[in-house]
This record gives sequence, structure tokens and C-alpha cells, in this order.
Amino acid sequence: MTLDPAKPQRISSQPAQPQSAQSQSAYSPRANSRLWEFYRTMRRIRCFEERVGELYVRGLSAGSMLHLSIGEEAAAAGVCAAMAPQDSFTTHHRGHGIFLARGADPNRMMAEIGGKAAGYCGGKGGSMHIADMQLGHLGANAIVGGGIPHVVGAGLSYKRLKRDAVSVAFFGDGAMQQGILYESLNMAALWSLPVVFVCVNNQYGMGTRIDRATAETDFTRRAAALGLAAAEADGEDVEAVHAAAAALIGGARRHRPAFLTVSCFRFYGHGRMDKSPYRTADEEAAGRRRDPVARARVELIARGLTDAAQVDSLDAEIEAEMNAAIDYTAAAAAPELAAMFRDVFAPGEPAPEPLADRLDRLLAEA
Amino acid sequence: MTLDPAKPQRISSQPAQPQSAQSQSAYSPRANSRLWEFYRTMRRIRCFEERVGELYVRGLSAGSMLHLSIGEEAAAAGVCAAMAPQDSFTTHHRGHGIFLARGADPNRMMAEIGGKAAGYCGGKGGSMHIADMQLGHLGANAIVGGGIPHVVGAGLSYKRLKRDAVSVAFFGDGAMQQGILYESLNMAALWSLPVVFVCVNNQYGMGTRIDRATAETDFTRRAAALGLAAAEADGEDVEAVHAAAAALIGGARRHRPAFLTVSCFRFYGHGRMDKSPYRTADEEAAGRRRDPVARARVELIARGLTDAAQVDSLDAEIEAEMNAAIDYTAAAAAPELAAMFRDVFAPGEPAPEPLADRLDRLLAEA
Amino acid sequence: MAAQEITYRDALRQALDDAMRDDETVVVIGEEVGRYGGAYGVTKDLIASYGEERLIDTPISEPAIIGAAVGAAMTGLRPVAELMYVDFLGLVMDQLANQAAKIRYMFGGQIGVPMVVRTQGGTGRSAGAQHSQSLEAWVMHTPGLRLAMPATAADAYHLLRHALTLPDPVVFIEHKALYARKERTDLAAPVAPWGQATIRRAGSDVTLVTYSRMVFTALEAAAALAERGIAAEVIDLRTLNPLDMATVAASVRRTGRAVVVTESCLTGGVAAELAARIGEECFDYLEDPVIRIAGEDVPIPVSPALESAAIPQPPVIISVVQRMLRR
Amino acid sequence: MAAQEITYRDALRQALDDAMRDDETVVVIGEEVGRYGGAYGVTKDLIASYGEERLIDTPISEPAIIGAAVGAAMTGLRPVAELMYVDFLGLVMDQLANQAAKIRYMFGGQIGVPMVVRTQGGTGRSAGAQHSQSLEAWVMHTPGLRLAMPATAADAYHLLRHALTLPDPVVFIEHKALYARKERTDLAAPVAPWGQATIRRAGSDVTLVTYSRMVFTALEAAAALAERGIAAEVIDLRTLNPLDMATVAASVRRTGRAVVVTESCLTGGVAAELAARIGEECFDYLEDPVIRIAGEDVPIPVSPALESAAIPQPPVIISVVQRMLRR
Ligand SMILES: Cc1ncc(C[n+]2csc(CCOP(=O)(O)OP(=O)(O)O)c2C)c(N)n1
Ligand SMILES: Cc1ncc(C[n+]2csc(CCOP(=O)(O)OP(=O)(O)O)c2C)c(N)n1
Ligand SMILES: [Mg+2]
Ligand SMILES: [Mg+2]
Repeated sequence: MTLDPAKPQRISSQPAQPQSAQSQSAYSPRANSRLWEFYRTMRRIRCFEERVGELYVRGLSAGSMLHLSIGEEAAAAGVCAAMAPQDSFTTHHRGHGIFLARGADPNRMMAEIGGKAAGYCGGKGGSMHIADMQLGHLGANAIVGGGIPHVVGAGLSYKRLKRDAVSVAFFGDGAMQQGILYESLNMAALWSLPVVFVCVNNQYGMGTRIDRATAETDFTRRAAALGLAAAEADGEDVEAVHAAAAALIGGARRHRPAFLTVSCFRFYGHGRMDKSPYRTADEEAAGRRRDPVARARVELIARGLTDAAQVDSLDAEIEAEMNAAIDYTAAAAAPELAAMFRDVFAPGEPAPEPLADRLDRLLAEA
Repeated sequence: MTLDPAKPQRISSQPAQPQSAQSQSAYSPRANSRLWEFYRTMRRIRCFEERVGELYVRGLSAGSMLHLSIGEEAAAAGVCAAMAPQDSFTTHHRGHGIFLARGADPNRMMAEIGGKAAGYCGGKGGSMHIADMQLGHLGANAIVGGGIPHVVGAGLSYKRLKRDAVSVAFFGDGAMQQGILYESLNMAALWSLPVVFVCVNNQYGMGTRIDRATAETDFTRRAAALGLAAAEADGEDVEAVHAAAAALIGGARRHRPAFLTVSCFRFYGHGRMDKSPYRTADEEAAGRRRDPVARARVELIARGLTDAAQVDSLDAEIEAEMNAAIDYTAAAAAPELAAMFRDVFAPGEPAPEPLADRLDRLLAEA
Repeated sequence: MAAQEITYRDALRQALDDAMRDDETVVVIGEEVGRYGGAYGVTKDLIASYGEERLIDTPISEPAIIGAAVGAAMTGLRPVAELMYVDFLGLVMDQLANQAAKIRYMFGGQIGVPMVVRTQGGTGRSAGAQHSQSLEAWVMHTPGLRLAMPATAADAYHLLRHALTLPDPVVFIEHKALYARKERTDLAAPVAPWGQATIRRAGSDVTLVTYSRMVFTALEAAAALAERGIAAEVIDLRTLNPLDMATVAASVRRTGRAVVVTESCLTGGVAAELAARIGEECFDYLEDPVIRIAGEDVPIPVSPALESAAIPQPPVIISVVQRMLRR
Repeated sequence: MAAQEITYRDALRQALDDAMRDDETVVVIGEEVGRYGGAYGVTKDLIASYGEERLIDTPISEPAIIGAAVGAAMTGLRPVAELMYVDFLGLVMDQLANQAAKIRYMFGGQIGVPMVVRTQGGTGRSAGAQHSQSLEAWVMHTPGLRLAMPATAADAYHLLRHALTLPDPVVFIEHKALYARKERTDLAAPVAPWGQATIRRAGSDVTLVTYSRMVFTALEAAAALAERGIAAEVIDLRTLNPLDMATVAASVRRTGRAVVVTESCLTGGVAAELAARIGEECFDYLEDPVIRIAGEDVPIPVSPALESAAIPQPPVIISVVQRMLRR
């Protein structure tokens, strides 16, 4: 597959490349398809996000700023499966699924979302600021577009340090209207960086459908106009997403920066409090029919790669794993108070003086 | 001429539309061409800018931040001639020519550049912050890209207040890499605003030639990808610029936002101190051959619209006018000190306390 | 109109409603201000009365939102631009500080920029480091900007109404933890004028100077102090530009002691300006140094326990005052 | 190496040159830093030694420049991002304050962002309201950022070298009016360590606390005061984060009087933080209120006469000290 920046490609559904299966599960129905692996990843994301919803209802989440990626599982699973272990990435505020697809530990993720010390960031980051350097996760971001330029910098590092790595920025359709995206696209193209920009187009930025945010919803043209390889993939079809991502990430590894937009649908509200009054039940029902998890399940069985019993059994295994993550989080300890003053600067560097210490000092003197 | 955003047009040279001549000069060689008027405007700009250079050498300019628009006269003259009296505009830091083309008084401009009280802004703005509400000049800007969104706001006002006006943003090729441009283009397209974006592409942003600032130098594609009408015009040919601008501004008046890029060459350094060591003498010589003023003069005579003597006579008249502007500036008074504390807020509103008053107050009390 | 229970949120909404009814040039522009009704519900249902032409939903393009408001304000509209979180100031300080704030001055007084930037800040929802800041100091340090930070519903209403009559740009910072706070008030009854501080509780032993949500923290501390026989005066500044030092200085000269309380982190914050001014203007009257009680000099952590420990709570105020007064 | 005449500009250039030679991961990124050699010439000719790979000319995209530096710093490089004017902070505060400054903290200490943002500020070239500001207060109010503001060539060299060894982001603000200033110095000779203030002139009557170009304004005033028999001590803070209050407080406790001098406008500026801290820490030692002499609370006008009147000059310092000391 060659990608010409001047002619953005639409990739709706392509047969998956035969590859060695990498399923980490006991079930590996067919060695020559990754669909089982993709399904497993997606099912884990779906289930994790449902449990995050439960966490919130049970009052165990740190705050209410929880953005679930239900409906977007194929973007996460398809793109991450095309990344190499040495690659890195940044995500937006709706990044749980992406990080899980990359191999995150649900316990530590859930604990972070609960603001617990055992979380990935010691409970100081929360849902919108999960990161993990071990897995190349350079960070989720609560600023729409905020993490996009970081992959340009990572690409610069890889190029200069001659590392065979690609950096991938994930962001939403809303970020397509943030100026910093264009600056970043331009730099990546100008410097031929090993960088891929992935727009998870779930049709909405909060209550605003994309056609109320922009007059031109074919995002590939924008990236192509700045000189990047650009493609669109159908987010209901995880194999299509993976194929497109594999081609673009492969190109980026050869210093051909790229842009991929994955069309999907945000099944639920923007955050946990949002009941989506701004869209019709019909629209929602139609959107939710574009379900990459359900479709993969049907495909798996239809192609004879597995049977319903095996899928149900995997689902149950995943369910148990994610339930355990809630229990883990519920039982985990809050960070100790002293943690608040750590990590403003590096250990050993002059640190901020706690208010209590300062007041003791001043009032003793007074 | 219809403009399809999907197919950006290149307009290199088109015959000027027969229009009633509007020359403000005594010389009106032919009533059916505006070239004489355009020439006069361009010649005045060229001469003004040369005098600004002299102002600097004579130590009469306020500071050294003087960006001359020599070589870019056709963009200024062509576009401004296509604007209606009720239209408004913002410019970048290289905006003297544009404002002159709009009808500015060279005396008040020069006085502003000299930081004198008689200047358009009372000497508080300077070369990079000239503005004049009477002529619809919403302001020059020292922030690359800073004035671009202001025309979006003006467009909103005109639409909402049902005024038959268009707002035009002028900026350089360097601003094509500023994120706020894309946000502004997108809003204008989304809301169908009466707005035109004009890129004066003089090939350089300081010492950086455009091909070192971006991988894709056809700027029209970017605007088209966001849904605007887009065209490119040859900045050596003032009639071509005018024709393109007239079509696009006409479209914008019917709420079809547009983008125009005018290709020209920055004859001299970025600022007065810059001797352009980053480009070759050959490149510079070739660039300066793309001289819209010289070309218009040749055309005027070749087409029999005038003769050399008449042009020389006009040139001399302009020379005298611009020399007078220097004298005016030299003789003008600096702003009085009290002016410093005015205009932070509107008259009658609480104003900042001058340091001297505050110190008097505190030290009297102490 | 009689007194009624009203939330801070509804008071703001009422102010916008009344201003839009009275002044056709007022438009609201920002992310989710229209159909959604605002991320914190302040503009809820206004679109039904005023339409999409005046409640302008925008793309997620903060710099251009503020920039467009500047242009609109220069050409006949009176825009209210909503910045969803004050934390996003980092994206728009150029349009705010280099453009809106300086245009009247740079252009020699030719034109003003009558716009209001409504935004909200502060902690209280475990919204994390990028959604919980108190950044009023950046604004206060920018000549050309007015700055209002109402604490009460009545002030929310009246200060916003007044802001919408001013000839210059106003940054209007609400507090996310106050939106649901209810108050019994008659919005038709007058409040102190714009630019004037209000003494929320009178006292003679110490002056607590504050604004926005910390007014209630200070009042809580003052009530507890009263039980211990200490009379703390609580001053709500209401606007930081203009800054009503006259009221503050008069109070401190009476009490001889000042404690400044802010939610924003200490270093370089508004508390410093207040302490410096009190030090300058009340030097001969001070029994003790002016003490600043402010947020910790750390980013706001998401953990609820750490978040509330990162900002001043009543006990620290009580303890400081007791130690100052040695009782 | 013996002492030699060196400009502030060349000292900075030397620091970059030495750091790039010693540390392969140091790269310089920004507008015109390569072929052009920097808008103010600081990176002149470095491209000849280190090539385009390490002197990275960028498009005019400030937010992405700082954002790219953040990403590069997280993945193995040590970028020096040049922001041509400190006034452009308004474009990059999100990447600086919400990203660079908070990443270590938000991510629980997993990683730091070892980058330096070099920029320059201040007046002196009639560069107008958008190119002449002193915005260090915005940076100082951001937990997670270090902040250096050298006055001398020797400090320019050593503070920049040190900044390029630190594990956290540093904002390094130069002064446009100092670049051409010459100094006789041996760059190999040590200076005070990072984070420590330096007493530029000793004196017992009053302490003048300042930094960056105002050090020389204060020294000029101190020299004039000496002729009048008044001994002013001049403290150059050198870094604002860390802030060396120990040196300041020790001095003020000795002299009993403090005047803070900054070029930035008064309200909400660094002078407020310094005055507040001196007030807190030296209360019992102060004979007079801490007086702030700062820039006027106005945008910087372009007219040269108004520009220089908008910032502190030696006569106002002299007059204030004389009036304080009643002689
Ligand atoms: C700079 C910025 N502006 C606004 C917001 C508030 N906000 C958070 S998410 C969001 C919508 C984002 O839409 P999109 O990029 O499509 O991502 P999605 O939520 O659909 O995954 C908005 C407006 C923010 N966090 N940051
Ligand atoms: C935001 C911003 N970045 C950088 C600068 C410094 N600067 C002034 S003009 C300029 C080059 C601009 O190039 P272009 O937009 O092509 O305009 P030209 O000077 O060629 O007319 C630069 C980098 C600035 N003034 N503002
Ligand atoms: Mg979306
Ligand atoms: Mg240019």
C-alpha cells in the first residue's frame, strides 16, 4: 500500500495480513489471524471502561472527569497492534483504551483513576494524566491538543539519536480545530520525522458534532495539504484500522510522517454526567450499531476462527480481571500527604517549602 | 470567475476590468484602466518606504524595528483597490504599504514611525502598531499571526449587525505556520463570514526561506482543505492581484470566505539591520527583477496609457510628498509625558497610579 | 422583586439573560455555550431566547475564540467569550495580554475593546493539575485588563452586569466550587459598586483579606475564631482590578494585623501584591508581619485528599490568627 | 584562561558552545537560531560547529516549538528552545506551564523535562508594547519551572551552563539591552553557585534588591548615593527560582531598609513577592516599609522618551533612598 499525500486514501475494510498470532490468552483459535488478539484487546477495553463507570458510581473515582472510550476500541487496538515495543505515544483525555491496548496493567490504571498511591502516577495524575515511561506512554493530556507536539519532539530525538522508533499522537476530532495540531503536522513533514498523528474521530467534541465544528470534515485533506501521508479508516473494522496503521507507521519508520483518522462513534456522553441531550436517540442507536467489538465477535465466529463458547469464556475471564481491578482500587491506599511536595522538581533539587513549615518559621520569628 | 475551494486557482495575469478611473492625481491618462492609479499607489509606497529607511539613518525613527514592504507593493495596491470604503482590515508588522494603499496620510504615518505625538497613535504604537479606525485599519501587529483572528470577529459583527462590509487580514508567509491562522480559517468557513485572508508571500520569514519553513509551499491547498475559496496571484502583476482580490472579496461579501496568496519578493533585509547574508546575490537580483512598480511603469507606457515624461512627473510629485513627510516628522513634537498614563483604560475609568505619585504618597506617610 | 434562593450559577445566568435582553450587541461566544448550555451550565437554555446568532458555539480553538472576540468588540459587538477553564489561559494569553489589553493604548486611545472573558478556576472537583488552577495573578499583572472574582451570587450577578457596561476588557473568573452554592438574595437590591471591596464580617482584632471562594473559608475561620473570643474582619475584594486598597488599608489600620488568604499558589500570586501593598500603606500600624496563607507551590494533585490539602482550609487560618494574637 | 573583555551575548554563546561540545544531547531549537545566528546573535556561527541537526531552525510556530522541546526532553535530548521575545510567552504558556512544568508531578515522578527556554525581555530598543515586556512574574508563579535572569556576562555564562545540567525545565530570561554590554572577566573563574544571590555592592544603610538589567540601574544609583554619604547594598538575585531569601533577609536585617527594583510593571510583579517576603521575614528589623520601584502599570509605549520614563531610572531610586533616610 503506497500513500500519496496528494491523494488521501479511504480504507474501509481490508483483509488482515497473515501474521503470527500474539494473543496473550490461553485461547488462540487460529494462528494466522490477529482478529482474536484484536477482539481480546477490544473486549478488555470495553469491560475496563464499563468498570470505570462503576467506579464512579461507587464513589471510588477521583473526581468526575472520566471520559470513556466505549465505541472507540478499534482505534486503540488496531493502531497499538501496529506499533513496535520501542515506539512511544501520547494520548488525549479519552485515552484509557489506548493505554490498555498498549499493554497497561488494569489494576494500576484503575488505581490511578481512583487517585490511589498504587496508580501509575501515584494518584497525582488521575484519569486524564496517566503515563508510563516503561511502555512508552509519554502521557495523557487534559488540554485538547496538548500532547500533540510532544511526539514531534520524540521524533526529533529518535532521528537525532538514531533510534528505530516511531512516536504516535492520539487525539480527538475536536483537536482538529486546535492550532497546535497544524504547527505539529507541518514540523513533522518539514523534518521528515518518524511520527504518526492519529485522530480518533468519534464525531463529537463534547456536545458539538464535527459538522458544527468545521465546514470540511474530510480531515485527510488537511494533513495532505501540509505534506503528510494521510488515510482514513473505518473504526468499526479493527482489521482495517490495523492495516492502515501498519502501513502508515511503517512509512513513518522510514521517515515518512503520516496522519490517520479513524471514524467511530462515542457511545455515551462526553463525561460521566453528560446524558447527551444534544443528539437524538436514533442517532445514538445508529452510532452504537457501529460496534467494533460486536463486529469482531461476529467475524470471528463467521470465519470459523472460534466459536461462541470460546468467546464467552474469554469474555468471562476478562470480566473477572476487570472486576478484580475495582477491588484492587477500592482496597488501595490514598497517597500519603508528604507525596504532595515530591516531584515538583527532581529528587535532591530545592523543593517548595510547605505552607505549614513556612508559617511555623514566620510565626516563631514574629 | 468562480472559485471552487477544491480547485485552487492560479491567476498569473488577467486583463484589468474596465472601471472608472479613481486616480486622485492630476494625471489621468486613460479613463478605462486602473493601472495608472495602481502605479501611483505603488510608487507612493515604494517612495514612502525608502524615506522610512532614511528616517532610520537620520536617527529619527523610534527604534530599529522597521520592516519595509519594498517589492510587495502590488499586494497592497491590488487588494486595497478591491476593498470598499466600509471594509476593514488588519496587517502584520510589514504593513506600511497596505495602509498607504488604503489612503493613509504619509505625514501621520511617518510621525507614528518616529514616535511623535502627531502620529496616528500619538507615538505610542510605532511602525508595528499603526491603526486608524477612520480608514477601517483595525491595527498592525507585532505578533506574527496576532491580527488574523480579529477579522473573524469583525466578520461576525458585520454578519450579526447586517453591515455590508468585508474584513481582510494581511499577513506574511511566516504566519502560514502559526496555529491561530488555521483556527481562524476554520471559523470563517464554518460560519460563512465576510472575511478574506491575504498572505503576502515574500518568500522569507526573517532569514528562513519558505521551503525551509514548510514542506508544502502551495498555501492554497491548506485553505481549500478547510473549506475556503482559495487563489494565488502573481505579485509582480498588480492587475492580476487586483482581479483575484476583487473576485474573492466579492465572494466574501456574499459570505463566501476566501484566501488569497500573493507571491512576491522581499527586496531588502527583514529589518533595517539585516543585510540578508543567508541568501545569494543571484537570488536577490532575480527576486528584485520581479518588480511590480517597474513592470507597471513599462506596461503603462507600452500600452500607450501614458508616456515617460508624465510618469517622471508623477514620480517627482510623490518624491516631494514623501520628503515632506520626513520634514513633518522631524519637526513634530514627542508625546508629552502625561500621555503615558492615558489610554490604559478608557477616559474617566480608574487609571493606573503613576510611580512618582505612589512614592510621594508612601514616603510622605512613612 | 423579593429575596429568593438563588445559586451562583443561576445568578450568572440571570446576568447574561438581562444583559442580552437590554443590549442587542451582547453575544456569547465559546465552546458549548449554546446548545449544551455551558460546561458548568451557566448559559443553559439562553439559546432558546437568543438563538444561535447570539449564543455562538465554537470549535475548540481558544486562541481564535479570544481573538475573534477582540475583533468583534472593535467593530460593534460586546462579546462575552467563555473560556471553559482558567487553565486554558496558557493558550490565549497572547490574544488577551498582547492584543485585548494593549489595543486601546497602542492605538493612542482610538478605540477600546469592550469584551468580557468569563472563565472559572480553582479546585474542588479533583479535576487535576490542568483543570484546577487559580491563575488570576497572570491577569492582574497585565495593564489594560480589569479583573473580577465574585464570591457571592449577588456579586456574580451585579459584577457581571457591570462588566458588560465597561469600555475595556474584563476577565471575569468564577469558581467551579461555587456554582451550586445557594444564597438568599434579591438580585434587584443594590450591592457595593464595581471596584469597591465589601466587609463580609466586621472585626477588630485582625483583617482577613481575600476574594472568590476563599471568602467562605475565611468566614468559616472567623466564625470559629469568634467562639474563641477573637474578632476577625473579613474583606472580600470582589475585583482585583480595580483594587480597593482604601478599604483594606482602613481595616488593617484599625486591626493592626493582616492575613491574606488566596487559593492560588503562594509564590508570585495575588497574595504577594496584597501583602506588599498592606506593608507599604499600613507600615506604622502593623503589630505583626502581614501573613500570606495561600495554596502550596505545587501543581494541583488529582487525589481528593491531596487536592484539599493543597489549598488553605479554615484550621490553618484559625491557627495563624491565634498564634499572631498569642491566644 | 585570563580575564578578557567579553559581551553578555558572547558569554551566552560560549556557554552554548561549551555545553554542546560537552554534551551531545544538547540541541538548540527555535526561530532563526541556525543560519541566521539568532535574532540577537546569541547563536551566531554555532551551526558551523554543530550543523543543522543540532541548531534546528523552525517555522514560526512557538507553541509547537516549546511542545516539541518538551517531547524531545522526555526522550533523550536536552533541548534549548529559543523564544525570540519573552512577549511570546502568551503563545506558549500552555506548553510551558501546563506541560513542561507539570509533567514530572502529574506523572508521579516517572520522568523529568530537562529543557531550557532561552528568551529575552525588557525595554531599551523602542520595540513597542508587544516586544518590550518583562514577564518573569508569570513564570515565577508556575510551580515546576526554574527561572534565571542573569545581569552580568559571567553569570550569563555560568547560569546557562548550570541550567543545562538541571533535571527540570528552566526559563532563562536575558535582557535585550545587555547583549552588547562588555565586561572584563575570566569565564573559567567560578561565580556564586546557582540559586545563590550575589551582593554586587556592600552597604549598610539600605538594601536594594534586584536582578537582570536593573542591577546596573541600582548600582548607578548606589554610586550616586555614596557621593551623598549613603551606603546602599545592591543584591543581584540571579535566579528567581530558586529564590535566595537568606541573602536578602540577612542584608535587610543589617540595613533595616529595603527597596526592591524591577523593570516589570508593578502590580502583580516579582517586586510584590520580594516585598512580601521581606515583610514576612524581616518585620522586626524594618525601619521603613519595603518600597517597590517598578515599571509603570502601562503597556510599553514606543516613543523613546516615554519608553525610558516607563521604567525605573537611577534618579527615582536615589530620591526614594534619600527620602527614606531623611537625608
Ligand atoms: C484546550 C482545551 N479546550 C477545551 C477543553 C474541554 N474539553 C475537554 S474534552 C473536549 C472535547 C474534545 O473533543 P475531541 O477532541 O473530539 O475528543 P473526545 O472527547 O471526543 O474524545 C473539550 C472541549 C479542554 N480540555 N482543553
Ligand atoms: C509570534 C511571533 N514570532 C516571531 C516573531 C519575530 N518575527 C517578526 S517578523 C518575523 C518573520 C515573519 O515572516 P513573514 O510572516 O513571512 O512576514 P515578513 O516579515 O516576511 O513580511 C519573525 C519571525 C514575531 N514578531 N512574532
Ligand atoms: Mg471527539
Ligand atoms: Mg515573509
